Amino acid sequence: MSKDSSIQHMMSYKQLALVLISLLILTGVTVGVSYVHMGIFNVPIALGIACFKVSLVLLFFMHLKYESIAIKVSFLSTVGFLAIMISFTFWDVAYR
Amino acid sequence: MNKPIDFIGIRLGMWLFLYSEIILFGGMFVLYAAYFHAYPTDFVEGGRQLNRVIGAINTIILLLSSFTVAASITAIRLGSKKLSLSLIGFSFICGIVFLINKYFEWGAKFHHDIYPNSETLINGPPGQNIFFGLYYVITGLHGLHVIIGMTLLAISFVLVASNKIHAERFAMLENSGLYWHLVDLIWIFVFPLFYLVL
Amino acid sequence: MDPVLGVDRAFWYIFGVSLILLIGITAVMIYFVVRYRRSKNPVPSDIRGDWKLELIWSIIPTFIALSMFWIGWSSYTGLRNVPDDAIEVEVLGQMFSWIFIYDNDKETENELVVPVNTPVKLNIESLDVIHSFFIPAFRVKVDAVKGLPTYLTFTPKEEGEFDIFCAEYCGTDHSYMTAKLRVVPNEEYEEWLEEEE
Amino acid sequence: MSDVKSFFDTPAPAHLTGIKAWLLTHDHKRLAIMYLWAVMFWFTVAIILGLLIRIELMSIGPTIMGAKLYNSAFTLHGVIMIFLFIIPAIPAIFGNFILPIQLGADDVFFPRLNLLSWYLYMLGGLLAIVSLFTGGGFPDTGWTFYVPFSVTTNHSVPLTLTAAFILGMSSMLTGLNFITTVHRMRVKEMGWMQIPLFTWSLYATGWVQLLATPVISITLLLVIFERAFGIGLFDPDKGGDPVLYQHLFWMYSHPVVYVMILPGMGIISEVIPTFSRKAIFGYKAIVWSSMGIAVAGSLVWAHHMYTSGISDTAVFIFSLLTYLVAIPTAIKVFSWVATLYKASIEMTPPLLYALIFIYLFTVGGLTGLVIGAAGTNIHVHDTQFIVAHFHFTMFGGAGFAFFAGLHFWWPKMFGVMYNIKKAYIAATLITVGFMFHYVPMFVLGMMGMPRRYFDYLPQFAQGNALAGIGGIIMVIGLLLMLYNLVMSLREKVVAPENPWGGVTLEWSVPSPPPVHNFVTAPSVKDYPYDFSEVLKKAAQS
Repeated sequence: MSKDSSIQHMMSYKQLALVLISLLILTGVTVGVSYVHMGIFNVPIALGIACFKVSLVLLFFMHLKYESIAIKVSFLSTVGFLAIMISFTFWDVAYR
Repeated sequence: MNKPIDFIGIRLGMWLFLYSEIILFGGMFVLYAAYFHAYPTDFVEGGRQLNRVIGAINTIILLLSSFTVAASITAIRLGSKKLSLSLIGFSFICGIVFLINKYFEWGAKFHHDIYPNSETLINGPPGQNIFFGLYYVITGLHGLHVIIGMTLLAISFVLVASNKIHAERFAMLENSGLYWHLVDLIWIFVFPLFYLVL
Repeated sequence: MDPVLGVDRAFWYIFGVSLILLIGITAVMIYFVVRYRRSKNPVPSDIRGDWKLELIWSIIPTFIALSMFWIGWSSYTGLRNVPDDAIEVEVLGQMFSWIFIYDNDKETENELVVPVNTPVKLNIESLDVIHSFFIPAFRVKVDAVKGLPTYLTFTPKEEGEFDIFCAEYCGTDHSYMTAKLRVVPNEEYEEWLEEEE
Repeated sequence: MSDVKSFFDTPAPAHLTGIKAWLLTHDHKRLAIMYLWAVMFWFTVAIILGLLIRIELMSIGPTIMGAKLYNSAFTLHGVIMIFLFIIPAIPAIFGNFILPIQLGADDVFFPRLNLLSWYLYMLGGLLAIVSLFTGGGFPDTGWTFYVPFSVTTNHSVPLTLTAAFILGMSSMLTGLNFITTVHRMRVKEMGWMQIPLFTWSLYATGWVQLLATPVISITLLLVIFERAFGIGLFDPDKGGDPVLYQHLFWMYSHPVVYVMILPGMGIISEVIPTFSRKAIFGYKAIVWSSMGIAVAGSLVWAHHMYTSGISDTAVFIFSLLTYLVAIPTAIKVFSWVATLYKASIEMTPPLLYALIFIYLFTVGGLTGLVIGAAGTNIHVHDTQFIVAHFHFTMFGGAGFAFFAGLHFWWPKMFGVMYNIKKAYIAATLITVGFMFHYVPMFVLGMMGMPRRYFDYLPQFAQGNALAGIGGIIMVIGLLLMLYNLVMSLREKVVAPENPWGGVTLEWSVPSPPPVHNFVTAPSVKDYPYDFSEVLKKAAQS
């Protein structure tokens, strides 16, 4: 098997720390926002922030950014399948 | 045959396994979405009864431990075994603290007669029962994953200490790390969905 | 159009097309196997594909499939549309019998009586596990689920006795959870409805 | 034959001896053989259960058992056939044995995980047996475990659920192993479009196993929790929605239909070109249709639920999507038939099974169109029609493909040839019995006889009697087939390295293969079904 360069990639302490700080800030934001009542918009905002946090963890803590295309594509397919599971169920429950 | 170890393949295998874990929790999120649609007000009411502060503290604990696990990989690759060991150890302790928090949180709820099949839930509004049912199942399964993750970290700790994991060969630590991050990922969604609904 | 007729038409259409396809595929396959057997044709031709042919046999089935979908869907809407003048009967499924409750609170077990040429709407729910209310003669079936009331509708065109089955497995005596549907003349129905048990 | 020691004589890891050389082996071929015996055991058990069910139905009223026993019998028949036979059969036996060799590898990527999968499989089977004799009696829910019945019945359900959970895990890990193997273990020269079609189909299957199985895991867990703690997530009295259970259940159980059939299609795609001595027609179309089936198959689960009270919108969308799955399947069937055109066909047992597969599977697929359409589905849903339909696809399809694979790779796996004549007789008996067994069920279903019925009204008597007779003929055929294969191990008629003139890599290694599969480095052709060398050899002799 060919030696892939991605295995050599390494996150520096500084990069990791930056990611951690952003994550903590985002946690603060999401808790703060939850005290503000915006009616229907609360859910998408909370989930949007969660998605952003998750992306940070995935890309940097879990190295997804530096992984091979196979892992990236398959990860997106998994998320796609999850989205189908949730959204297609709504064809039923939302129109019942 | 003496072939070089294929680290990429091992990582690919681990990622595939993580996908299955994501879908496992995905099944729960399908239920959450459908029931949230059916009982929005009860879910908001239920969310108010959970302690945001404990939830936020647990989030921070998991984020911190995720960072230390990621840093421990960097440390082992730079050759500082001691630092790596203490970082893994710290992550493990974070896991314990998380579980203790969870224990008190569940305990408080039990104390208020809120647990599966309790009088309060059965006689209360159905949406409330569903909300707490999902809460117990999801956080319970998540707690189980925390324990599995801690086991993996503990094994990695021993392997690092005995020099089985070193700068050239750290797939086991990397995979334990990936698993630990997954536990974190799920919590990042659980936190707003249960503690911060609306 | 009569919903039963609509469903039957869909059946005939799909069965007809399927039969043609099945006979075609099988005949061609058997012909090839006999015609190109090794003793007759020792040297095969190296054919690896033909994108034009492949395109054709992807597109034509797509249209056939869509036409089947459409005829199936339109017959389904026929089954689901309730005529305005339908009489309503409540139906409750339980282990292991069907209970029918009429407007005037008359209750029967395992016997549904309806007047001929009048649309009927049955409101169906279950008292315990899932059952399924099935009248083969009218091509209707719907699950009885506790907490999820549903309905089905049919219009009997002739008098007679028809079978009602439970089609969703519900326990030991599942196969004995049958009932009778009696379609009677209008006057007889009115008389029966007022009758005391 | 070459003087290479076969894997039967070489333990892996090398220091193991005796029974340990089997129970602790990492060798994919030994594991395949171990799966083979376990799967065959369960297959026989389930056949006998199926036969008992049909004999019971041959006359009205209790014939040989009561309603309770009957309900347990069909539950067990379903659970065993699905979780212990047809899901693992092709991937775990032929996948394990053939996939690494077709890729030019010496084993799967995670050999120890492979062993773990086998133990999980055995544990699941063991739990299934234990569940019979503990708790409130044989499980009686049907293999679908629909709530609320599965939560309320006092029979031994949780243990059966745990067994299914563990078996799911085993199948998922096998899928994971295969995907990684295909990605990382191919010989260097083999590009994606040089992978043999059997391996391609297993790759597509692997994804379905990996992504769909966790859904059933969580669903079964939830039912176990329901029974243990009374949470009420599916209990209408406590605010739950039983139909959501069905969504989750079919989210797995529909895709898993493709776990059963895709590997079978892979076998057919190997068998037909081999005995035609001709390239498969439309290699790429078959590859893409495999992936297309895997994807589209994950979008259509609610077509099992048209009558369950789901919204009409959902019926519309899921019915439409269902028809999309029909197209890649049709492409495959057309390609197989087209492969026979201007071929040089040699009739053999595997080819006979493959041809019967095409016929039976086409019937199964076409009757699937009746069930996919919304209006017609309502009438035949949950009737004998459905039973006949899925036996045509699962047994006539996946089952016959499995038999084709058995007869195709048996000489490779054991190095012995079975009795060809007996194999033909068995195939004929099975097919004749099959038609008499299942065709009456189509008619019964159209007449309105529901499935899972212990007893029935007089108008259904004739069809059921006929189906019973067909079933008996079929079982005789099946037993003859198994007997013939097992006897070949005793009679030891040695099979050559390449008895059929196959061109994929497994035919270039000795039969049975040595422990590291390849004596000389495998050579990969530009096109996996290039028969020019086989033809040259045939012309010389």
